[in-house]
Amino acid sequence: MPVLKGKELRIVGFLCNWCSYGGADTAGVGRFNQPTDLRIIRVPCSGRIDPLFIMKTLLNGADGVLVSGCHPRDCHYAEGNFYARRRLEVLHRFLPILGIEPGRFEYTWVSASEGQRWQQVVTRFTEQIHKLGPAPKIAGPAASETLRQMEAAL
Amino acid sequence: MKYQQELKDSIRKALPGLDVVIAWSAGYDPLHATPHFIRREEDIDRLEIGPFSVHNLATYLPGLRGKKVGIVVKGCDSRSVIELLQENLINREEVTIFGFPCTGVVDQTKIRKALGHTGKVDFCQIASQTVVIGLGGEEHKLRLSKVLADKCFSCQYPNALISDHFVGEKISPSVQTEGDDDLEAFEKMPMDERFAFWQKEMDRCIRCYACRNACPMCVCRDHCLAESRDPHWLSQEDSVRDKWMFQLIHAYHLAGRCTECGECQRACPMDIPLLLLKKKMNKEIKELFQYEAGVDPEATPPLLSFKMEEENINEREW
Amino acid sequence: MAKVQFIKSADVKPWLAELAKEHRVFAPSYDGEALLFRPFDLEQEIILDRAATMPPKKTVFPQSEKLVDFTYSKDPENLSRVKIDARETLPEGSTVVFGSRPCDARGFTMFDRVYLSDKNTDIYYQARRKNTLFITLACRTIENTCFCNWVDSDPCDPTGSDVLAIPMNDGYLLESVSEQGEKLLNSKLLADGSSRKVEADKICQEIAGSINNTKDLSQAPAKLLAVFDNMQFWEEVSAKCLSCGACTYLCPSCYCFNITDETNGMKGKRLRSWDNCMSAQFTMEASGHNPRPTKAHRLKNRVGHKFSYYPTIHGGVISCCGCGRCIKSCPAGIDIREIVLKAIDFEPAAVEE
Amino acid sequence: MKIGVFVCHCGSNIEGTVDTAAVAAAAREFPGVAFATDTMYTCSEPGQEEIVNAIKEHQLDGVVVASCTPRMHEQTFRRTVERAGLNRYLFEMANIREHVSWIGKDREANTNKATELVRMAASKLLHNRPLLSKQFDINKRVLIIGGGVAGIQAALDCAEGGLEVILVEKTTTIGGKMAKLDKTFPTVDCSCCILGPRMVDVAQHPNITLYAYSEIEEVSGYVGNFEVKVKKKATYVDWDKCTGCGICMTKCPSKKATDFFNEGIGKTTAINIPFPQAIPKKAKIDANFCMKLQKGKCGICAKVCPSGCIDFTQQDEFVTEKVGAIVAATGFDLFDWTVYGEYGGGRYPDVITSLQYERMLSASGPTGGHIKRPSDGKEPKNVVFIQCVGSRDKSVGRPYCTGFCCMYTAKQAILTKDHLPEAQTYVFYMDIRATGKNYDEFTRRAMEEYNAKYIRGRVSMIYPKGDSLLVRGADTLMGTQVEVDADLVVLAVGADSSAGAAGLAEKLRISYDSYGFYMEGHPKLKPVETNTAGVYLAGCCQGPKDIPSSVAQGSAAASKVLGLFSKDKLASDPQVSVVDIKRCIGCGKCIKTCPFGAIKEIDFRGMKKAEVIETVCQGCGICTSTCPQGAAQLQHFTDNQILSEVNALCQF
Amino acid sequence: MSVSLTYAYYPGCSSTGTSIEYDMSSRAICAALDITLTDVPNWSCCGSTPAHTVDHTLSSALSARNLCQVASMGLTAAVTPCPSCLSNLKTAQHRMKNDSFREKVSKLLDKPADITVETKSVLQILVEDYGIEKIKAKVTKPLTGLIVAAYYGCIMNRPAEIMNFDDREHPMAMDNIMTALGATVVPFPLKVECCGASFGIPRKDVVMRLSGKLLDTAKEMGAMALVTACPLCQMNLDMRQEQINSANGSKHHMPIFYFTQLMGLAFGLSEKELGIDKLCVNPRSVINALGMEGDSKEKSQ
Repeated sequence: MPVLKGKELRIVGFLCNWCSYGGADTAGVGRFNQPTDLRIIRVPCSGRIDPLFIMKTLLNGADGVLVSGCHPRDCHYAEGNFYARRRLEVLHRFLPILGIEPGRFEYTWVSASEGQRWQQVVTRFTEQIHKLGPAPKIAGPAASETLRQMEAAL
Repeated sequence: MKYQQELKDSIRKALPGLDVVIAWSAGYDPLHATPHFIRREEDIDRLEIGPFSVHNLATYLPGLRGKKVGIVVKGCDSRSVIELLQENLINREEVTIFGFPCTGVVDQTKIRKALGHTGKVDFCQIASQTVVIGLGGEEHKLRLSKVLADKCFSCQYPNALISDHFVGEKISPSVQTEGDDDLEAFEKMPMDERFAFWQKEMDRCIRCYACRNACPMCVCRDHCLAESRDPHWLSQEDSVRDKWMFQLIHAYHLAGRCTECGECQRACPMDIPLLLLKKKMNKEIKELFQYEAGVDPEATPPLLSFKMEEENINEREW
Repeated sequence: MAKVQFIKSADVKPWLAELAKEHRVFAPSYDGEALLFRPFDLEQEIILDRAATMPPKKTVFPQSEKLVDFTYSKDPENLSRVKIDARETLPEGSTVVFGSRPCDARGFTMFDRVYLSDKNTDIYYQARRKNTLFITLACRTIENTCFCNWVDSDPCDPTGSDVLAIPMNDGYLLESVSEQGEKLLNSKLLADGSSRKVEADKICQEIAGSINNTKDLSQAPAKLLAVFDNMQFWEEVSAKCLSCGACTYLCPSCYCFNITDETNGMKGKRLRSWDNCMSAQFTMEASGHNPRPTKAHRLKNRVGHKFSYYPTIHGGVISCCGCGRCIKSCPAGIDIREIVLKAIDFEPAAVEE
Repeated sequence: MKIGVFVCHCGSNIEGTVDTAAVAAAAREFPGVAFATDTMYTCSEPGQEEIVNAIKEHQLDGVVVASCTPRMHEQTFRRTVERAGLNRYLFEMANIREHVSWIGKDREANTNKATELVRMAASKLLHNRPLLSKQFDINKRVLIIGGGVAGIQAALDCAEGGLEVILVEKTTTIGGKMAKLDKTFPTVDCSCCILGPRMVDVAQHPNITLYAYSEIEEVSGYVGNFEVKVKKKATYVDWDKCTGCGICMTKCPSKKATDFFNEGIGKTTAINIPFPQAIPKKAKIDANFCMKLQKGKCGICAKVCPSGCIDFTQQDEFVTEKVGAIVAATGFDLFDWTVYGEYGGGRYPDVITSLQYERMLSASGPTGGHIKRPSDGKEPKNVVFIQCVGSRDKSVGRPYCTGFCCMYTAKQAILTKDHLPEAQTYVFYMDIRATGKNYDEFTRRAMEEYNAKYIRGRVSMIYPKGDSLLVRGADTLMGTQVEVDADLVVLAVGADSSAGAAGLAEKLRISYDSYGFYMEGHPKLKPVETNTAGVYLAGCCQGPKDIPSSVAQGSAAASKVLGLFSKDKLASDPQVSVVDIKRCIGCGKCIKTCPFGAIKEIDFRGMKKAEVIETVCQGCGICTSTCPQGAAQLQHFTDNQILSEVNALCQF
Repeated sequence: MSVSLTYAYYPGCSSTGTSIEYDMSSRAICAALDITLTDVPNWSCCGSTPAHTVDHTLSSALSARNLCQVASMGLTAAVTPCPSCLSNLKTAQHRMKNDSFREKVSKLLDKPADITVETKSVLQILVEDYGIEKIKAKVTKPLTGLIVAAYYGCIMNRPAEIMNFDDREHPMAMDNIMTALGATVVPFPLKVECCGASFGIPRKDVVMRLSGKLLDTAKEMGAMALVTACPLCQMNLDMRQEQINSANGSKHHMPIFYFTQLMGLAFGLSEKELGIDKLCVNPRSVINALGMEGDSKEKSQ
């Protein structure tokens, strides 16, 4: 499904159920206006977020990925965000080698009570992605793509 | 190689207690060696170690669990053995390790690049720092340092880090800096060029998975995500997206486990510079956690552990 | 009578440019450190003095191809009634491959016996095969891994090609092999080459003289069957195999494939992609049972199929064209010649006195 | 799968900025969707009926509701689809209220976003599988942490309900803050007289085991089967023998020990029983002040003790208790008001806290109920009360209202007049918050009958002037500065979360807000639950509250525990991880990373494999993201389920 | 371990006039303590009173100009005796954390505004970088018997989030120094109260009331003298002390020292180089009471 042309970019969020998803709810309850680009995928814990999901999302053409979990020490599962922090930090530092702006992926911690903070995070991240513009897209299936181009040329 | 005879003797002594000893022997032409499985006394004579002993034989170990296996390792290979031990993928008591001081192995791609092609090599002699190759009746001289694998220039572990039998004198790590740091150069490229680079490189991938199967740390083997439908991470389409994604899976799954043996890149029939991804991952792991894989069998890979307060992860300003 | 033309080395690229107006033209050029058959491009250097890393297999048998596009549509009155509209996606247009080697071109004849048989016709293969023309270059250099002469071929073998090009010192002698091939030889850039035919034949003889000694593989089918149940034999020869697909994917005569469907939303496609018998998944059954559970079983199949089972049902033709890529590109340096010879030489341990 | 999609208007909450009919129309085109409609209030009785009917009429085998957050109504709708015969996990929610309609005004963008959220939910639903829970036994014992009034109430209610109760108290006596109070508002009856009998009940109840001077060391397990390690701190007194006679206190030569119970008003002996009504009435030696423990000389208490219970070699002791539920009732601590440099930061002895004042008012306190200035023991003439010290003050990081200070300040003003009829009281306040039953009347009485001078404004500075203190503040009603000569200043210090609250929360795996107060399950609907099953809250640990509210919450927590234990078995949450034994290569990475020890290594036909212990697994999914070959899959959040959401969003 | 401390020194305008003794004594004691002060070349006004009330950008640009000068010296820390200057420098730095504000300032400066220089007061470097213990060790003539009240003024520590020094309501830096010098420090509850500051010109009555209260309280607490760290405070209390007396009917004769002057005395420096003679309220009796008879030269004057 296409993004709203000219208005939105494709931003995907992975949020832990206990803190950040709740924080996003709190922002909603507080009617804290936010940009509409973000689509949230709910997962039980930031520890569930395999960094490969983020790579997959970016390779699938997303313009930005935002991950948010409980603040360190506040994880509902005690340790999930500690693992997540290491893995996501590694990912964040790895992305530039692929030619993907590291700013297309951010991770942060937002608690269930931090509605206002969530609003700020979403707004700031969306602005950051709009500043970066649409992500470079991977060309379609290699060989067939070449053939298609050649056919078009003929 | 100086210590070859000593090594053969050592293996000859140990062989009766072992099912197989993995080493190298001459390959299909003077420029190649091949893994050599020694089962019988007479197999020992064919053993050869030297600059063509490129293969990381540790790759075979997990598949031989339950057998008494001897293995000859270069320093870099021994790190893979340590890593496998650390992850309980092999049992220490089942493995007998033969170490020797390694002075470096050649990179076939470099030779090929230097000579144009190496299809018809008649002979190859390596004397001190010079490689003499006979090719289609002509003789070519190459400086050894021009054709050594990149990893050998920065090698800090030329002697096996773990061994039951070590032949020869231990040598000190090289301090040469001749190998060019491709990662550093690559990281100077603009983002869009890097992105384009990988698209171009991954385009020629044929999904043979030699990179994966040659990797000693790719222990999932028959259960790799690459061909699985549940979970269904990749399609079988010949698309850069899927092929690239696989390399990211590979690189990420090796984070904190990869010893940079370079087998992925060496095995790649299409010469895709896959090691670059792993080097980058290792660089970040090292910076973040001061961790190097394959050095300590008792260590825990950094992504399987955590600290409540991480020294080097600044809480995101977000 | 075959048409014989001559082209000067310098005219090769202009000629290909001419051909590219009508056909997709592929020629060997470097992509990174790999020498591949890539879409012809005037800017790109064409490399003809060495064998390509990969045969031009993709031109006729793509690594993955879309067989069918399908779309689901719903009955607005009853949303659970779903219609599927499936559309075959047959390839169109014609292709010329320049610079393939005799072994490369001959590889497709192994495909033909399977995909274009009396019983079965693979329409996707057929569509590409008949529209792909090979201008094959006879080999002047015989590499260490070459063994086409073992499998009833030679460095000037025109089988499977449409034009055979013989490299001369100042250019190439182009000899049409097929009718379609003859049509390619009408360019003004070409001159009549009949006068140089004798010279060319001499070159071919020279090449034939320089090739490695041949081996007699006529016993291979029977001998390989004889060691079929000898798992120890196969375990030993496969010990260093890594179970990757480099050998099969680089093989000009390996033709196995897998079919998968990929759906996204209401649209989907059916893909045919290369498969390889070295992979554990190759014979994995839905129950989880695998009749070829180990790499020994799998390597046995690869060698057995090429040198025994295929020849048995296809009039003795060995399904290997001797290009040697499986040897050259094997990360573990497995040499298929060695395995076949070992099987031929294998003497079962005497059971009785 | 035949999916039904229900797009809720939520009155105008969603419909106001989302075209729900358009969302439903778009949903009809999604794979698997066999029915889609928009409804006014999906969660209402008729709304739920509509779902049930649609499931039956269209033979639906999966349902998507696009409405509010799943944290609100996921359970509701799961029960709904269950009523219609579907497995509860064949249901997905799209949050188009909190995440869409309430945060954006652009109707086009909102409608598009809502449609995509429904598409994601439907895509995931296609990969959902029915999940069934397993039954397991419950250990019907309850642990109550904290022996203040809330904990006492919870303990007594649970014990009366027939449960075995383990009550753990950090200090040597239960009673908490309430035991320190002189009188309670608005009835002005004796705090200790109403609490004392309840404390005695705790001591005497056969179902209650009390561990005083003990702390929680470690908590493991899960609802129904927690295992708790309790640290019994060394008191150097064998409590089995101690009779509480108090002879040791009379003879102890170390008389400068900090008197914690009396909030540091006065000193006490190194061996000490905090107050006459203490439960348990047992002595404890304060090692910091005991000469024997510090210098190895003395030991007088051991000599005089008639029961021979002094044991200078005593060590901390650990006991392990198995319980099925836990109530946290750890109370609060006073905010550290010394950060207010303008109030002297603790340098002026005659600036004291309200709780110190309570001890001073109490007949059993260190002054015997006489109001005396700490500096010189004189009776004060002018007593100034300053409210909101550490409450409603962003500058010290405490923006919240403690809520009960207005009332006790009024009470203290009244009591001051009772004790010292000549005294004049002043109260600096920001607003009067007297919202309870008879509360406002009470503050009125303080002003009208007891002549307390209420000044609306904050105090900017206190400084000594001769013998007295000059209190300078604003009178915002008059618009002037005021200066009051005070003999004694009483600060109504706000409530802070209890010291150590965060550490305990981490052990209990519950969350807390930025001030350290524990987070309830839902601010409206789950005031005593936490997000960890089997852990409940009572009293001020959840947020500052007065005595009746704390007692009510104690009872509420007890009723939750009794409710939980009314079943003989509990059903496990089937949202747990499962290892595909065929894919598992036995590398043990999941075992290493599981925070709950919920994965064990098993031997399967001679191969090492991992296996999940269902009842221990909490469903975090760390194993799933750790397993390189995807063999461990968290049910309901499998790789394929999350990938289907990703693919629904991004496949261009 | 001794690391020599080096700072860029920003004297501020008043140091060339009304508070020249503060400047003199600051330089003198820093020299005595081996603290190197290098004057900011070609320094200008910090943007104080005239500018900061009418135009924030201009005011910040003036401060930023001086900070750029510091950066060009290759130094990373600047020090000033005057809390008002410090307040302006720090406020400018605080405002320039906002990118768009910084751009505006940079435009006025015609070069990018520096945001790296650290700014501190002389008092702050003495207690934070040098250390009370080391100051104590330098005392050769302890001020035994001197009873002082330390008066910080209202902007030395506030707003706390910008000044980021000591306790905003109950600073102790000068108290501790005075104690280290051997003086007795009385608790002075009004240590961060306002002296009336610049109201000395438009609303003298305000200064009379506020500064009068400071003097009253100091006397009440038993202080023989007040010690200050701010040119404006010192001026109001010292120069206007007679005006205060006549307006309030009081009879104060209370010397108002800069803390640096007292430090100098305790280090055995000459009264001349500390500018003791520049004070309006004659401190002679207080100094004499310490057993310091003053410079012989001065005596002859």
